[in-house]
Amino acid sequence: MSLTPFKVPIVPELRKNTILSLLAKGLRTSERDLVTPRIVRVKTGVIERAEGSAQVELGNTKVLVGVKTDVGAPFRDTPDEGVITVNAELVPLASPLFEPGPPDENAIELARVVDRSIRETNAVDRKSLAIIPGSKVWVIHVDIYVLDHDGNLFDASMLATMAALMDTKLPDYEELETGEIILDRSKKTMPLKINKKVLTVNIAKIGDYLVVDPDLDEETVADTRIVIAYDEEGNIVGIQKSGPGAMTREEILKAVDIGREAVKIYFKSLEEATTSAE
Amino acid sequence: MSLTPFKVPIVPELRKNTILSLLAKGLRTSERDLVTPRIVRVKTGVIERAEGSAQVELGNTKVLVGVKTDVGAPFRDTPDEGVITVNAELVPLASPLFEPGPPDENAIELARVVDRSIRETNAVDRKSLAIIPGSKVWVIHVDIYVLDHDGNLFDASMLATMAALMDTKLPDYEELETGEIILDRSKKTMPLKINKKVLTVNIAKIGDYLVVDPDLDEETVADTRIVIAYDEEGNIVGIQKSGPGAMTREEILKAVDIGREAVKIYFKSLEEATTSAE
Amino acid sequence: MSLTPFKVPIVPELRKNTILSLLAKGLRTSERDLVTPRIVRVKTGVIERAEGSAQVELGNTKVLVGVKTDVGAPFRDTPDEGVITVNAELVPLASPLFEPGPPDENAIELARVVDRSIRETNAVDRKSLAIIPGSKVWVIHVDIYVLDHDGNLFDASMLATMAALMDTKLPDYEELETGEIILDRSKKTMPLKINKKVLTVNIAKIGDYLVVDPDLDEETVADTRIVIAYDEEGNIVGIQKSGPGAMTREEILKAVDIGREAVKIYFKSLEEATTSAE
Amino acid sequence: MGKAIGVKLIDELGRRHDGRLPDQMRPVKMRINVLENADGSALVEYGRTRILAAVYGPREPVQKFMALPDRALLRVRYHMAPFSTEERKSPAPSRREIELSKVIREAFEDIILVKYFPRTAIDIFLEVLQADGGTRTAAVTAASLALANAGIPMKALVAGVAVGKIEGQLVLDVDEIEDGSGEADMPVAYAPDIEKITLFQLNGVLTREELERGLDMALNAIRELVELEKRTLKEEYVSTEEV
Amino acid sequence: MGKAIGVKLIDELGRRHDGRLPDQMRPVKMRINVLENADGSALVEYGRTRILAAVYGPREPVQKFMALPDRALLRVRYHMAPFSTEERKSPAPSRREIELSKVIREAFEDIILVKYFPRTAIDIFLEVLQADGGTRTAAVTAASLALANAGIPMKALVAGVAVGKIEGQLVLDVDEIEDGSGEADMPVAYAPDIEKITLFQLNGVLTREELERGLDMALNAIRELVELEKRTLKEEYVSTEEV
Amino acid sequence: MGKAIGVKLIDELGRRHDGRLPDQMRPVKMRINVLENADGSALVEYGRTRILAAVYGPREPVQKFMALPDRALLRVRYHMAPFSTEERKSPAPSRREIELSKVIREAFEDIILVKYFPRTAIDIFLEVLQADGGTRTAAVTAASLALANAGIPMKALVAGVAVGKIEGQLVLDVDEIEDGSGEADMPVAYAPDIEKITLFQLNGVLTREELERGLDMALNAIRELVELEKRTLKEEYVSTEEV
Repeated sequence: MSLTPFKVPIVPELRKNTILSLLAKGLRTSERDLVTPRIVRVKTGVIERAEGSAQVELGNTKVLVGVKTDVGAPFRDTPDEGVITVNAELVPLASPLFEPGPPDENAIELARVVDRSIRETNAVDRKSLAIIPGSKVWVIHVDIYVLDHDGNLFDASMLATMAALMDTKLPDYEELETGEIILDRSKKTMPLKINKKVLTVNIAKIGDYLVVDPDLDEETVADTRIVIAYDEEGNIVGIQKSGPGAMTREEILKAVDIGREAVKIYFKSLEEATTSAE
Repeated sequence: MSLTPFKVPIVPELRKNTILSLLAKGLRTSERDLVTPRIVRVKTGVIERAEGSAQVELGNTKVLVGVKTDVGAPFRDTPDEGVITVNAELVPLASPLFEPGPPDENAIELARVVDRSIRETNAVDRKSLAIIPGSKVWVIHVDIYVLDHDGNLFDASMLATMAALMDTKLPDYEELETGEIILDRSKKTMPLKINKKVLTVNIAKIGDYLVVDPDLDEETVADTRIVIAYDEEGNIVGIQKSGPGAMTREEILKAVDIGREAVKIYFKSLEEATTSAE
Repeated sequence: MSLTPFKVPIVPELRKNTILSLLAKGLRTSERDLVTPRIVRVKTGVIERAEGSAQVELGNTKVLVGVKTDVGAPFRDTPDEGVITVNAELVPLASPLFEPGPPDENAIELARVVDRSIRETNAVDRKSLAIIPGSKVWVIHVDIYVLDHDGNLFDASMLATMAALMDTKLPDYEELETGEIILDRSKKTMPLKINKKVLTVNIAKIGDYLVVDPDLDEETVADTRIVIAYDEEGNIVGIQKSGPGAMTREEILKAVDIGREAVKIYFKSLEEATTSAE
Repeated sequence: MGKAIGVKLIDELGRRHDGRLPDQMRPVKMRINVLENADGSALVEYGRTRILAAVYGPREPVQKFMALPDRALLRVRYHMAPFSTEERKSPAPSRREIELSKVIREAFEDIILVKYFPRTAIDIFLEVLQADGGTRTAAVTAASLALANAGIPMKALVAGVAVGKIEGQLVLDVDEIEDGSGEADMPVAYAPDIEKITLFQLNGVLTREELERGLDMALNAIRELVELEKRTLKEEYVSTEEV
Repeated sequence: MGKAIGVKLIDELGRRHDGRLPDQMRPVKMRINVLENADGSALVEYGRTRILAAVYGPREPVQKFMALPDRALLRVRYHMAPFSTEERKSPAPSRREIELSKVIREAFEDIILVKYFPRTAIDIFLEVLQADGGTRTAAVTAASLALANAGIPMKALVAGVAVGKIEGQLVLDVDEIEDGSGEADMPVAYAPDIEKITLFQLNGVLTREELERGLDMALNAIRELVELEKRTLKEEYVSTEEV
Repeated sequence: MGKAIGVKLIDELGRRHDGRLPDQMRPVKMRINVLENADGSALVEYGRTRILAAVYGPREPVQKFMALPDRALLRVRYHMAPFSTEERKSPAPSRREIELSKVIREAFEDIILVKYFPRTAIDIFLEVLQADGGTRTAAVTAASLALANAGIPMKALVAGVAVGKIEGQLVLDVDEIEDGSGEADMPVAYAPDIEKITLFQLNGVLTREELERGLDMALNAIRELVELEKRTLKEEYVSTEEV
């Protein structure tokens, strides 16, 4: 069941007015224009013992993603494909708004949006994750860990996930005569096969303005938000309207166009981080 | 743990007095005598994609039962028998008294009373549900879904369950050389083997009166209730005193006799629905 | 997550003063000196249908331990060893402080302290619990059931666990050609192989005093507590500081020495119970 | 459940597998004041079936919003110890335990004088220490004793027993072996002093005539059980083996 | 998910596997007042997809601390009956159901005039009785009808439909077979009278041009669906099969 | 657990598998102010073991009924990230995490001046980002720093370290490989300025003499760790590798 959040901070009307009057001048409280994300920092390999990892800072928002791998059974309808799971934890360390407990609807939505972006584009080649087709495949666990929440967890999580997957190397293994697979996690050599890179752009509608990468203040006063996933060719590979409120047809199409430009900045950060890491 | 319900509607004393003074004249608020159930409507095949289904209306009480089937392992102590599970959901759509969440004690009691009536009489021939005795058997899931609650969920659920089981056809299947069973749910041909038809009659004690098929108002003011299951020969195949309060020896025996007559009305509705459906 | 208990009975300052002024004279409310446990009663074989059992009374504290056995798979990293699990239930029957529900942090700590004492010393020979090394081993379930809580659940539970394990006899079994193991629980003949006997001594620090086997009043006013496990040779085989508060280096070392004497009393009770039971 | 196939459960002389006659109870033991913390407590045994009962209250409800303005809130937990059964039982409450907690609570709602204690809670905690058939009815007996021991005012004492049908014959106080291969099991709880049946279930098939005969068999036995309860409340401990 | 490999889902004449044209809805049925207890209710069918909606409220929130000082609390539960799917669905809420409950709630937060009812709760309960694709959008339609049936004031009626891409072509109102082998699925909810899109998702890959075209296909269909809603609110029952 | 069978963990020169001497810590890093939202935060590393700590409070308790009239409520969560361990750890709290949350909370109950803040809550959230032995003691160190960073008044700073026994020898600050094949593991937390041991556990077997020697080894190391804490609170970042 989903409930109207009843513990959100109430944003003073004044704050909203300030934000709106800045937007009318093309400005934002964080000193950037409407279509530019905050400063992005991507770092891979931050958890040495994980098979892959990345930390992303998007302004003051900080997200850590770790990838662990295991050997398991494939799904019955895709016997020759590996399995990828995405889980998100909004740990209470990250915000006074988060409480300990199982993932709530926000964490689940976050994980599922990231999951679909990867899955629908076959971003990670799942066929290459079969070890013994029909019985043993790689299971890739992507765990999104939010460390500091200052808005726009979507883009930060997607970027960290993509970077962590690109950072991932599968452990060496030995196949016993019994068919059992023995992992040697001390040696990780085989990188994941990445078919496609996918990132999202989160755009908030505040009054009549569309702003890229809203910070927490902006999210709180926003009328609604839309998260759009793109591949490197600019195809639209996933969308989620998130948050109460509505948009017009024209606003959606405009957001798609704004996002397609903005995502290039994220792709650039991703590329710098993943090539510098080599 | 079981608690005295602390959120039940409090029935005004006046209401109880009205009901009692009518009963003294042999009448009820729903314009029927003490031993006659409300109008019963039974319809099978209401969920086309399920293997079996039925909807029952008992006055304003409405219950939907769907049957799904699967292939699984038998219980260890009955290796050559299929498995039947009964589950009841009191979904919040059905009553302001129901809240979302896992089945509470009322839902569990309802499911278990229905389950025992079927199980103890071997109403569904469980031996005929073995596919490969000892390893693969049919698992029959009976899901009771209460849609509108105006009292006497027991009789409505039992009737809908029986009708849905009689409506059920197992999917075709293929046995692979590996012993695996592949279902083809697009073809359902093989009906369940029904050994016995079983229905219940719920009788409320209000003051010194015993009334068949109490509606919600009557249940709320009742001193206690007894639910008695019968087969078509009039054998008693299950009983549950339900609700706080007590009965005398004589009241129980009288209830058994009243119920044996009343159940014939239910059996007639069941027969009409299941033969007309052919 | 762990919270400061917010429903503990508040001990009147007066009570604490009484306890402290008695301690100053070397006395306790239960009429014993600081280093002597309350009267201990150990009885084995109290649950005839269990594979092993024991009831311990330590003053008014009463703990029942039952041992059940099963056949299961070994852990992957110890394929030729049996499995021992320890679980503790603080059932609401035992104290107005206990509420129904899954084990809380106190129950979990209690079980884990007992578990470690057994595990780290290999008190039960786990290798002797392999039936078919690598695939079928004995699983020993130790269930601690607190029946009456008047302080010091640790020592009572440890003593009852040790006595119940010494009382345990594995059921006879038959190995089928398929490798399946069929138990015959009506015959229990094979005792567990006990490598080492281990018991704990719980010592409370109240003001500047260290007292052995605190009762509930003493635990409630105690500054902190330390639970020390010993084997029969007087080795220290486990320690847990439990409860808020701190100790000095000297207090810990003193507690270790006091406990080593006190544990002999417990060992004597254990021996009497387990030899008389033969 | 150890369904013993092919084993005769009643011999040609009408004796049951443990030597009892059809209308004979297993040895019964009752003891009160067995726990220190509880306001009332009792230990009841029917043969190897052993139930420990504790009663707390009337006391303030743990969650205050549950308090009822005109009566005491009754809370009942029927729970099986993990070691009470043939195979270890998970301590998490099963669907069966949830149902039995409900029917046992309902067996006492109209017996305890709950109107005397508005805004309070009365808690009955029942632990099955060893299960060998008839646990719910022995639990009712134990609860009745523990309530009386706690000084909770009741309209009357209650006791319970199950009647079964095995190999076509009605038998009193079925144990696990009999239950496992029986054709019917009918647990009954009854307050003889006010002639009220407060718990009544039937699993299995009976004719109208068998039902009546079985019910009377149960009520007769319960009258004796309540007499034992009364003696126990005076003497603290009673055993039919010693009689 | 019944991914039918090798089966053509659109024939050379542009007809879909069930004979529909690309921009054609399945037969739609709408009915209100289908439940007695709920303050408003509706049954909506898109082909074999069947959704039952109930609305309760404005009423006091079950948990009072959740009450909002300046508006009604909205609670939405999208739930699938265990028998609604090909393989039995566990009744425990799945991650998918939790997400869909959220996006459907958010589709109505700005539509219902929640400011009129401070300190109350409005509950929308949606049960998928049979699932054959498009359940979340049919659920939005059913919720809109049930809200109107309950007399809850709204800025406008809302309806939903999904557009899919299969075999390179955009198609309206995808069913389960089409969804299973489709390249994209785009559920949309829209309130035509105020021109607001209140739910919007895309799973799969579309070009900018396809997105715009698909969106317009959805909005056109929704305009008709909302007209059907209006007729249903007058006539209680409407079916496009009968038209 | 990577129990390396047959591998010598201490060589003939007394060097451990990573080259350390028996009483030598792994390289230690401490940093404060690592998070924006928390009132205080710290990142602590002992070798590859890495703990992130956040402190919130004193603030109103989330559930008001938990507020204590005479002191602050302390809430501590020790939690492992799913990717922190060799095999993925389920994010649901394990029994081990529940116990460690308790012992860490108890390590601070008497250190924080909780009487200064009645009716409030102080929350300590500890995330194990990477686990390589000694996580609970490094977590205590991180908590101490985060508390100080949040300006919560304490009687003294606390730090923790574990002493192990491997191949018959006492060693400081055991890592996972050593722990996996060790004979004993003794985590200790200590506040040197007031000479109080606030956390103390022993898993495994020690003689009386070893216990005393091991304890002193731990206390000595903790004195140095608390000095590092003090430097960190001044300089924001300290690393023993740089020294």
